[in-house]
Amino acid sequence: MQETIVGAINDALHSEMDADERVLIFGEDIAESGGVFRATDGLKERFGDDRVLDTPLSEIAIVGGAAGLAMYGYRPVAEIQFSGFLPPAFDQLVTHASRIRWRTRGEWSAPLVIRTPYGAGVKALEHHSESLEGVYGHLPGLKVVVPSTPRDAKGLLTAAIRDPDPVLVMEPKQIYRSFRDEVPEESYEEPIGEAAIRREGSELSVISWGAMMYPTLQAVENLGVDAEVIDLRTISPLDDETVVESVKKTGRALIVHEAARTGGFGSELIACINDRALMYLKAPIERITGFDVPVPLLSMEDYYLPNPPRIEEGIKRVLTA
Amino acid sequence: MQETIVGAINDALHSEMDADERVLIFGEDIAESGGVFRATDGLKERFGDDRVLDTPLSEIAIVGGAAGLAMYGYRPVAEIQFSGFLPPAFDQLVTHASRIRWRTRGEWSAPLVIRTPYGAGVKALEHHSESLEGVYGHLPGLKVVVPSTPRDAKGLLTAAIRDPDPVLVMEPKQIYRSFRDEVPEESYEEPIGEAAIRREGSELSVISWGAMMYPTLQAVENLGVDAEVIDLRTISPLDDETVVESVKKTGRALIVHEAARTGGFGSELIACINDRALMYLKAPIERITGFDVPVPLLSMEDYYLPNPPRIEEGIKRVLTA
Amino acid sequence: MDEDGMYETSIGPQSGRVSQNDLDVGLLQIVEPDGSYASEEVPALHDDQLCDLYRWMLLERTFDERMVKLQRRGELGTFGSGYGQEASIIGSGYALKDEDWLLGMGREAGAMFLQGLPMRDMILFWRGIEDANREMAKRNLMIAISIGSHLPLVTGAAWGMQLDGADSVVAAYFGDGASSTGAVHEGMNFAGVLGAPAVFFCQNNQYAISTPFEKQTQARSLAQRAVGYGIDGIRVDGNDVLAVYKAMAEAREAAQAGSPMLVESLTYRLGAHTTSDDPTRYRDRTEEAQWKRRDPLDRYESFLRSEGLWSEINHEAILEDVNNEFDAALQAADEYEPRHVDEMFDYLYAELPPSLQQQLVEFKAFLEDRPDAYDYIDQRAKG
Amino acid sequence: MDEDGMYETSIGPQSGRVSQNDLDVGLLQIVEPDGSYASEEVPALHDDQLCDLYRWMLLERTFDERMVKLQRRGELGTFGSGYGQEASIIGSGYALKDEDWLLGMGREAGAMFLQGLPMRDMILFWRGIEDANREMAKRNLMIAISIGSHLPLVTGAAWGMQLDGADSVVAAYFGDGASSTGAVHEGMNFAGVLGAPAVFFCQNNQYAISTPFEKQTQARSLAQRAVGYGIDGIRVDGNDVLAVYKAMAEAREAAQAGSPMLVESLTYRLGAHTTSDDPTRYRDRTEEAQWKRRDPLDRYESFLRSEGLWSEINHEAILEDVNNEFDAALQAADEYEPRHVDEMFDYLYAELPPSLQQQLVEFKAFLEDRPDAYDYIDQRAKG
Ligand SMILES: Cc1ncc(C[n+]2csc(CCOP(=O)(O)OP(=O)(O)O)c2C)c(N)n1
Ligand SMILES: Cc1ncc(C[n+]2csc(CCOP(=O)(O)OP(=O)(O)O)c2C)c(N)n1
Ligand SMILES: [Mg+2]
Ligand SMILES: [Mg+2]
Repeated sequence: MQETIVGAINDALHSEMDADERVLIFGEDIAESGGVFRATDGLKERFGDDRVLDTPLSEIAIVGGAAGLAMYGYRPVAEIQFSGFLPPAFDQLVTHASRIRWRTRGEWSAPLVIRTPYGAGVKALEHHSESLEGVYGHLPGLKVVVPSTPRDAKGLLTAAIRDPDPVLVMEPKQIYRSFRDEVPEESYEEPIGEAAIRREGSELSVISWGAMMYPTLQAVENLGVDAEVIDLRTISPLDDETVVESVKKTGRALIVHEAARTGGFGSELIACINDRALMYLKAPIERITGFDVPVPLLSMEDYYLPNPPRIEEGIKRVLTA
Repeated sequence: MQETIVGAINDALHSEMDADERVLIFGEDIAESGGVFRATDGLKERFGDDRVLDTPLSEIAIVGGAAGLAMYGYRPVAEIQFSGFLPPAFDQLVTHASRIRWRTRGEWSAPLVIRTPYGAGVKALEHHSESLEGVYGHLPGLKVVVPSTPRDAKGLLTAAIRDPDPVLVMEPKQIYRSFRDEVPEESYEEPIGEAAIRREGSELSVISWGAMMYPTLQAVENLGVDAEVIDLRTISPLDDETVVESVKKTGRALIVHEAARTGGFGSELIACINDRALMYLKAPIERITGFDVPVPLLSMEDYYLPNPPRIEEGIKRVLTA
Repeated sequence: MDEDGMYETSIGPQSGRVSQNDLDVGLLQIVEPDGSYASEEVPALHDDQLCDLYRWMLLERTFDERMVKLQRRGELGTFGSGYGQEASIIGSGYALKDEDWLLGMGREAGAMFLQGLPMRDMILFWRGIEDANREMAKRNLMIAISIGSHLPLVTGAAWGMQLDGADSVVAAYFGDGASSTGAVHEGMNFAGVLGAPAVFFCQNNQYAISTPFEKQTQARSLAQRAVGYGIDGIRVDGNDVLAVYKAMAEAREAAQAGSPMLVESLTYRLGAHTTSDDPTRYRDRTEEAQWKRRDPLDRYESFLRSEGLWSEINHEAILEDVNNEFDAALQAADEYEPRHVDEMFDYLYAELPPSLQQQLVEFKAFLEDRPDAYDYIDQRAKG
Repeated sequence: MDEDGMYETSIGPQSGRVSQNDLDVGLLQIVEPDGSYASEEVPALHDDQLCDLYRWMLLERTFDERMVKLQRRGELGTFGSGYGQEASIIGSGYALKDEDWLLGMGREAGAMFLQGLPMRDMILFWRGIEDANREMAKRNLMIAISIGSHLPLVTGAAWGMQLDGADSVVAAYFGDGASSTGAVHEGMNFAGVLGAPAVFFCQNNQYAISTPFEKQTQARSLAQRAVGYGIDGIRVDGNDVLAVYKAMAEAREAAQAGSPMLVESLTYRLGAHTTSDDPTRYRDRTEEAQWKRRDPLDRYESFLRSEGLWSEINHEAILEDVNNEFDAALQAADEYEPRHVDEMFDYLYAELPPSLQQQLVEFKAFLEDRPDAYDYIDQRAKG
């Protein structure tokens, strides 16, 4: 069937709730109104109040509550309405969700999923546009995935729900509905921890994730270069193998992400390439990223976001250095 | 005078409170009892209840309250008892403290200081040993400093208090009292944003900060290599100049930090070196860091922490690669 | 019960049990829904002030209507209207003084106008133009988009006023949804301990987006939460502008004297949460109709009529004035100079660190080289 | 006041004002400080259970004493004693059932022993040995070191029980200090909305390290905070083991029936916060002495004497038993297998990701190569 990303998410939630009655979903405005992005539309009608619940405006209680439910044996899938509102619950991730299994030596576990729309480009208010995957990717015990296609959105969310450990699913809301693509009707998992090669190539490796995949692919096309384009898909645990093998082949790399540059996840990719493929590098790795500033308010956000021309210039620099 | 790090901090607080009556300090147990590490000893007696205050157990209110006071014109220096208890207030850093000046286009500012003891090695309980400087260093608008000597502790804290913007001072508690060193009696600033070269050398550059400076220096000494040892001192804004110049000279680099490896601040240093000195590199940059796990409980923490033999092996690899 | 008084407040029930049934909070009303009132309860305001309140409520309503229309024409990002809450917004704002601070959440435009914010800047705010926030700060105003997150700032700023011995208070504007956040709890409790001059003004408009108050908390009122902080609370009919004014004035005075207070203003959001929201998905028309009958402007009109002041009100003239003001504000907003790339970097620090300087320089050079980048940058909607 | 009942609870005062003075929470006591009590108030416990309570309190006290000594000998990292809070810890723990969960903060050892935790594991816990936490989890116990952070987990787990229709509750143990955190607020409010079977048991021991209760909040009791969540609270004399038992049993029953409750147990920490703390820096001896006179064991002894049960208690024999148990536990703890490097990586994920596997392999190879690294790794203190 042809689905948008948000449709694919809705589909995955339907299937997994159907398949496993321990799965329940909750968050702000997800039940009665189907979610501010309609990602949870129809679920309350289908699965009832017990399994689809509107919570108070309480991010700490949502994330911590999910951890408690998961410890007890449920499979909670909680929504944080925008990723900019996950920071109030940061402590629940650091202190509990990510380390329940570790702390209790496997006696308990916390198979929870936090879904949250992230990233800029939808002309929303302050704090609605951030990308802190670098922060969450630094927390041991927490898995972090970022789908960029409807197929991956369904498959990765399905995998996240079935995963025995906590998974943060960061959903690129800019492209929630920007296109439809073929999505299998039956359920399936896309493996967490595996990057996807979107386009094979030999001249350079271009690595990106989330909404930035599309300006990236467009820049590659505009330039007509023979780039290998990698969609990271998972931030943690990182598939450094795919990245490193590609760079060994091409000898050149460019990373595109919308988060701030300094301390962003791009630096970890560079560090991995340094570790295992330094001697293959023919040029410094380029990063095309957000600037080291807060995401500007909506009138300026398109200055902030990487766009095809910026990416093209980056590619040219990598190719000519 | 000869001072420990914690003594130097206490000294800086005394001087700055003396010099500027807008400076006030607060936090849990900092007034009546002088702080769990005695960093604020004697201040309440000297400056009174209005300027030295015990707060409720409320990290959100401490950090957010500091931001509010700073917006209003005060110079709050708040203590978070252990850095493991800063995550509850993460949102106040991300959402407010770091962007008051930016949000209000310079009309307001938030010259607050958060002091917090960080790092492992004191045999404390869970959550008392983390190092999240990589996370805080990724937040635009927030400065992050990490002194490793009594002199820097006084000078950097003084600079932080006088700084017109918010500064997080991460104090390496493992070495709070492990040695004394000469500290000028009068007040002075150590510049925020400048690394210090602890030892000049030509064979490789070794970069570290906080408590890890000492095993690092010891490893260098044990091996008798001609290493240039850099104490980063400031995480944000990063002094990439000093790092890059050193690596251009030596062609080899090793980074030592106790935070988890993946997404730790070491990766940003590697990315900077990649940006500006890749072609000078004779070998991959090595990272000797904590593992990608939560800091173990006290019985195991010394497995986790980088030690001189681990650092020595790293140096050897860098030198022979 | 014990000689040294350590078990204080222990003269209560032997069971030590407490429940919300032990506490009937009541409701401050001056003008009842049917329009009746006791004259001696009416706050001591001059006739022109009484008329002024109406004018401001009408301004709030008109501003909201115009903004919603503007958004429908694609000239704003989104907008959150105060429709239905005019008495709550204006009654409270009218009780504040010039030197007071107001840190809010966006649904209190009129209270900000009362503090001197030009309409233009509220339009700029909803267009996502950074300078709007500067204009707010100039008048000691701020909007916090992260719900509830500003309460600790409120307490901090109020603490500053206390230390300064200032003649002012900080008013926190927030909603029923916000009351569930940890930040609101910590901010209020700390203010209580400090005795800081803060007024916590909670507009309980029955909804946090789609979530009704009954799902927000089991508590029957938010005013009763004050008890848990040892501060005082007032529950006021938020559709009765005189009652809100009185509650806020009382709270302001108490706060200034060192007793922060929590005011719960019981009202109803008659419009959508924001222009992106569709309330038919989660509430029924009969409820809306019920509250429509409690329209704050209608109620106050009946009061003014009873007082013989309605004749002083030239409804059409006010509307015309407000619309003219809005037209001028909109024109000023439209003329607002175009965005410039430096703005992204400006003011992040007192002094831009070298690496950021470099990012800016490189980006500007890029824009010179690749003017086609503007195809992606050019503003899609106005603002 | 209004035809459709939307302004509910509005039959209260016209002023809408509410303050803690409107609510006298009272205090549940069964045995008064002077030892008097009304027989009909005594919970229906068998004589051997009544004696058992004493035995457990003495166990708590003895365990705490032994642990403090152990720490002084350098055989523990640090330790937080329950000295003075024995009635609060044991009375509450005694009311829990086997299937109940208990998520605490460390100052409730005896309640965990009551749930079946071996003493050995509490020693291991304070030695920072990971397996202690496994043994706790096996018995549905957990200690959260980050104060207050566990309350949302409590609510979540209780919600799970509710969905399961389980015959159990989750008991949250936390302190007066914790009550100021946002996590506690959100956890309790959400539990109220859910009607989840959670009991929030707050040991108000008057201090959070050095911070006295008066600086923690302006509220006169924490029990009254329940009102703000629309749940019920009980304020109980925490030095009266029978009263605490009764309060907790009552709260447990209500929680199971879908009404979560907050119990404030008013007690006093007679010892230091932990072995790293020195209370003389922040409180005076006369206060300690006052509370020493309310020693929970003494009070309960006088009750047992009045009931003619004291003769059943062989104090020396209990002490000997407990000390033997402690000796055995200590020996087991000492014999506990030495730490192994894998433990750091074990259980972080159900399946170790490749990069972590590699970190482990490399680290082991390093340890083989450089056995001198053990000079830095070898445990400095025991544990
Ligand atoms: C911390 C946080 N969580 C979620 C949101 C998304 N959000 C914006 S407004 C809102 C509801 C706010 O309700 P309330 O506090 O009652 O104010 P009202 O909108 O009714 O005036 C939500 C959930 C947010 N802005 N911040
Ligand atoms: C979030 C957090 N902040 C600070 C600390 C440090 N700390 C440990 S115990 C404690 C006081 C706790 O007081 P209370 O909740 O009353 O429990 P008590 O120790 O009195 O039993 C503090 C501040 C912590 N562990 N967690
Ligand atoms: Mg609301
Ligand atoms: Mg306490």
